[in-house]
Amino acid sequence: MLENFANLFSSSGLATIESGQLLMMLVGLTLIYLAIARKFEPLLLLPIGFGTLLINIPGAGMGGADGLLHYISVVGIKSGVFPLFIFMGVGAMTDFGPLLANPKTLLLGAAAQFGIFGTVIGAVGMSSLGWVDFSLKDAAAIGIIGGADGPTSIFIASQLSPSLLGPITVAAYSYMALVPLIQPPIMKALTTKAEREIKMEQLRTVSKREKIIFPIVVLFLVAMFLPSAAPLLGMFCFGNLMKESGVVNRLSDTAQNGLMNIITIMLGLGVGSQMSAEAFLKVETLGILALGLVAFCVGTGAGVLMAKLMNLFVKIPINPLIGSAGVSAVPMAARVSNKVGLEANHQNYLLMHAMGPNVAGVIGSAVAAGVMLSFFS
Amino acid sequence: MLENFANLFSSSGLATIESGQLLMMLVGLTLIYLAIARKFEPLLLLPIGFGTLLINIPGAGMGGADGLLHYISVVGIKSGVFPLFIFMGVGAMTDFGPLLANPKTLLLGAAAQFGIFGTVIGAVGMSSLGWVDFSLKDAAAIGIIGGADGPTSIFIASQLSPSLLGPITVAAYSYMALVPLIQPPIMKALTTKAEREIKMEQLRTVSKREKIIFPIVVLFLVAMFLPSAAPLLGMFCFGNLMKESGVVNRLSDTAQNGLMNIITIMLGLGVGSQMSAEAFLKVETLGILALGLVAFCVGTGAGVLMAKLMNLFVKIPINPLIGSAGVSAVPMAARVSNKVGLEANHQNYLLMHAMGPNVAGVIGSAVAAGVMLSFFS
Amino acid sequence: MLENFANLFSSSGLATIESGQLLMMLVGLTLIYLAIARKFEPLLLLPIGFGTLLINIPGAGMGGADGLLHYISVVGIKSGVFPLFIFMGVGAMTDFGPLLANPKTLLLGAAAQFGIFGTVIGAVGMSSLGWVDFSLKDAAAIGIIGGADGPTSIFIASQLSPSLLGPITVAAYSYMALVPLIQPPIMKALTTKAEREIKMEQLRTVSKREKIIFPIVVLFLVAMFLPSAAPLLGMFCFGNLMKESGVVNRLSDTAQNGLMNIITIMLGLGVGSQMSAEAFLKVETLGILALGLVAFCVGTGAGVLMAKLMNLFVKIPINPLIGSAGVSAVPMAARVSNKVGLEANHQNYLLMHAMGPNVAGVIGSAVAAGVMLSFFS
Amino acid sequence: MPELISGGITLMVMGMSTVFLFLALLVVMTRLLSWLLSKLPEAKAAADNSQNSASSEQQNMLEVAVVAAAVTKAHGR
Amino acid sequence: MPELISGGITLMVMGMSTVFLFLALLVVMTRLLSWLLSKLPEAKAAADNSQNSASSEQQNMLEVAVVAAAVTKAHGR
Amino acid sequence: MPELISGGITLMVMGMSTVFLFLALLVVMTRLLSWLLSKLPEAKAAADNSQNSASSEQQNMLEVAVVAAAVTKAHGR
Ligand code: NA
Ligand code: NA
Ligand code: NA
Repeated sequence: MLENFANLFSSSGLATIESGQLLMMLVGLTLIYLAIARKFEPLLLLPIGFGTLLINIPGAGMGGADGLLHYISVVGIKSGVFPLFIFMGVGAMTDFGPLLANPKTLLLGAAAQFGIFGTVIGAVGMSSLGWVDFSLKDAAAIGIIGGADGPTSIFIASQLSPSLLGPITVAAYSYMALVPLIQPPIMKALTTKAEREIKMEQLRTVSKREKIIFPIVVLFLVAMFLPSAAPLLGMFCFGNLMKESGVVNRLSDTAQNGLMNIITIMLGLGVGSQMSAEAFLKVETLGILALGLVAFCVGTGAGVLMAKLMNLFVKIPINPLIGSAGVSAVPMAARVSNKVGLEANHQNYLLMHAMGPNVAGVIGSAVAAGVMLSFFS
Repeated sequence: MLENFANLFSSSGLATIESGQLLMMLVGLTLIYLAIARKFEPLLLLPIGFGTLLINIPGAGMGGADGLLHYISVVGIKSGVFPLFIFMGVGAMTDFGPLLANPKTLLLGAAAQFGIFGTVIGAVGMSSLGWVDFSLKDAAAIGIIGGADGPTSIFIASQLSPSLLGPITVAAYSYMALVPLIQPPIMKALTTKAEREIKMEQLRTVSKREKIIFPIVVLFLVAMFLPSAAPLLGMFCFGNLMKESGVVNRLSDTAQNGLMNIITIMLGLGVGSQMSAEAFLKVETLGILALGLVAFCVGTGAGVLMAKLMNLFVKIPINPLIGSAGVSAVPMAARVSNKVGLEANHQNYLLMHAMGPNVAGVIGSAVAAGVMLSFFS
Repeated sequence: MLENFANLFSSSGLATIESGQLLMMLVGLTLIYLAIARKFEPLLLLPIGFGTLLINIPGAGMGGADGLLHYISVVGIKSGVFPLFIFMGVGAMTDFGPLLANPKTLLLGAAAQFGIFGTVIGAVGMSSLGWVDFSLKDAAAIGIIGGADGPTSIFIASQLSPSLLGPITVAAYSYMALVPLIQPPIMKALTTKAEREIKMEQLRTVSKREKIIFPIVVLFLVAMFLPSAAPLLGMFCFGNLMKESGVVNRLSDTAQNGLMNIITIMLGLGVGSQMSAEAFLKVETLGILALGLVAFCVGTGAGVLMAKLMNLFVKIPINPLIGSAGVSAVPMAARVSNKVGLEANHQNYLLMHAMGPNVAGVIGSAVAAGVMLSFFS
Repeated sequence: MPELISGGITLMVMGMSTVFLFLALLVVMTRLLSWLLSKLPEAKAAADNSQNSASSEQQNMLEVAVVAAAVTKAHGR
Repeated sequence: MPELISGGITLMVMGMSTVFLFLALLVVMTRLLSWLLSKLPEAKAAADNSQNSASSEQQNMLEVAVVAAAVTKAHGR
Repeated sequence: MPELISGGITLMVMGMSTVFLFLALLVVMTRLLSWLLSKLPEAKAAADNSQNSASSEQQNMLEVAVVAAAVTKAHGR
């Protein structure tokens, strides 16, 4: 019987835990702390943090061949299924009205994707210097952090660089939560007070029919020019069409709520299950965190500068502060534009104007993701 | 680098799309149009139409070995799992009260199934004439369109004739949406004004206990006489028992709403994924569409004539207009009976009376489906 | 054609049903009756009862290789996935406030687990006497019935003794429903009227922060000392943290409602699918039913006696009636404590005090389950 | 007659007769059920019971809440 | 220049140009869409229609209920 | 004593002692937790914070709506 006790103890955490697992538990606790106390993207970071705790319990085997986290990970993460359904739900929550009222703001969403590809260069540069060991696929997956769009990051990482899925996802959501801190200094540095005070005229009303047909137009362009973006943008447009059509409200409601919540729980746990000590505790993670921050900064700057460039050509000037919203991080980045705009002129409500580039940024990073998938296929 | 661009372009839709895929996209757009602008069964036809678009994007690979639509199709369509859960939800939404108050209307639901088997004869006839190439299994699956019951059609097609699943499902839902156009002329042609004016006496109140025990009686008969109908009718009765028992309201509510919506989204995409050009663009599809229309007409007529036949034997006459409701298409067909009845006599409310044959038609076509499964097993 | 009819009949239930299947259908009907008419844990017993009917329909093949119940069983029961998600939902519905206000009641929840291990001895005793044929694993799985916690029972039975899953689950839920009949006589027999009249002072208010950190403390202890309990307690703590954190209310709500309901339906059908005649109709089932009753009685008694023992050491006495709540069966057992307390002194509200040991019992039996998993691994 | 057509006819005859027999049997069973239940005296009470049952879980929770409130009040906080 | 860096640059050039071309095309298409729809006369009606459609299912159910109630009343119970 | 029974007894002894040790440890840890938290001054504020947090997402959306309304009004439509 003593032998049995000895076995029980020898399999317990106290006896077998490694410093790496202990450190990862601290990482998990940090994520949970940020989610609860600081409200950093809690819908994802709380489940990810808890998944990190669970996967690093020595001897629990929750990530092993018949462990729950393993099942979740195989069914929904490795297959890419979960991010696609999240994208459907996001589509069902998106209003393209502001974008349709002012389509040229799509170009701001395009410019902000420079954050993605600039980071790719940064990552291959780091790798060439020998600091870290990123392949070109890894670099691409890291770059997508700059898309400031969680499900796109998860989808691309799961397809191109599964071993980096954990740190990439954590970096993406963390920086999205930090947008209110990261963006304002860059926005102010790149604009004059006069530019920040530019008032934009009110957006025209967009008809229901335009909103219904728009997702089909997007899908058509994807089909014609970039089929590799079809899974992401297809599900996004499907969700949006369900919402705008107004004839399947019960489905659209489920896509936004019930189904979205179920998948979010699973997705969080599944991403958490990629946060093992071996996968996270290496110098590459530091590289990813550094590059992710760069990606957000470059994207923000590129959006603002693009707006200034456009002002050289258009009659009615646009406030360059809405350019930063092109990084996505919906709706946080648009609120930041609004806030910085109000600081310059407290009659200057930019929120609705910034929603255009904001959702354009979602399309833009999905297109960038499609280019990457096509590049490596 | 130019080479890379060339690769990107050569994989794009513009370069690779075939006329078949383009045509199928038009089919998908038509379904979406019917769903949104004409409200033709939008809960199914919108997702099916969108799935049709997605599956026909050249190079997107959404139906390929690791594509989302492929996963959905394997998990829920080929296995027959999705239609069974839909049937559970339908059961949880069905009220057998009118049927229990007037059980002889079950016979109307039986007669209307002649639409199913008459269509089988039509299909084998077409095939014998060499117009199309339907096997007997194909003919059976096509016949089930006449059951006017979506999940039953999908279930049978997935078991007996998977290659025809797309067109069969589209035909079934399209004609269900067209019931208000298809049925009235037939109903009027087969009845005299005097018959249409027959007033029916009010239905007795049905006790809670009768409603609770009824699904168990149905299941008992299935178990004893037609076990091959057990999956369909078993899940249907389970849903109904959850509802009527009143002790598991939270489960019944989920079966009708949350779960039903999730499965409907998946089912629609999954059916859409069967709508590839090879599967749809052939003369057999035209045959299916023609036969489906015949099936609805024959079923409608058989129900009406059965009611007239019954009137030769019963003391209190029944209005033959409720016979057409026996085709199912709940609750549309019952509303059509009510409307045509009101045209003849604007005091003549047939709705509740028509609900009896209407739900009887669901049981009837599930029984017919069971016979088919048993025949081919 | 006559041949075809003969085939149809020869495959029908009337021709092929065996007495065992008929008996099992009666068992299924009994469970449904208890669920509906007596409200015995209807959320589980209604689906289990209906699953029992379905699996025993001869020739329906719902448990066969491509039958719905087989799929459900493989995906959710054999993998242990469903009970873990139920546990997450239960965690999201649990309030640890009363336990945190009076932590020593955790010991009552520990004592009541004597019901589990006493029953193990009973089971191996029965087996040694040759009455039945239980292995040590079987005995352990049977013992868990005494944990009075449905998902824990299902999880352990699926891991240690899958062939006994059906009867063990039915026994667990049946006796949980019978707690108001089983416990009071034992509670009264083991206490004096003076003891039952003991008034307990009001519980202190527990801060939000204590409630947030508590599930993490539990998980930490599990990780350090009993990793084999990590799947069960991990998911439980995850659910509880989602609820208490207050930052992911939409996820917590889904875990308690939508997802919980979906999994409950599936779990019930899946457990029902284990109720085949071969698996249920044997003398071992009688043994399990007898031992399950013993388990509840012993657990109840142990909890009460532990409370009396603790009163020898603490300054402020505790009412021994709350000891019986340590068996779990949340919140039924706590309500029984309250009711018996009110009978002794109609000012004596024990409900909140009994909630402490009640939820402690959930932790206690999950710990016991962990010991078993570790013992046999 | 080609095999395919004879197969179709067989299927039709079998199918329609099974459908009619099954639903006719169901008519008989349903009538029997209604008649039997009308004979049972406790029908009313039972029906009432089951109507209430839906809210029994909520009542339980309500009971918990009421008692909790009572306790809290009794202790004056 | 190492292959890795040249790969990264290729990816950047391809990516950014595709993103800009795609979104610029989308600007054009969106303008075209808005212009086309503004030419179509029945725009208003259709929009109204589709707004109502959401509640059409409920209306149907309502209709059922109303008729049921009417019938019940007509028969005086 | 047969092996089966001795196995059962081993399981019981191990099981009950683990259960008691684990829950006793949890008693200690819980007390410790409560004591530690009662020492920390910012307890109150933090608790308040996290109660509000639930509605922060809604507030955000509300903010969007309010601003949108303000803009609309300002422009007189
Ligand atoms: Na973006
Ligand atoms: Na039918
Ligand atoms: Na317990």
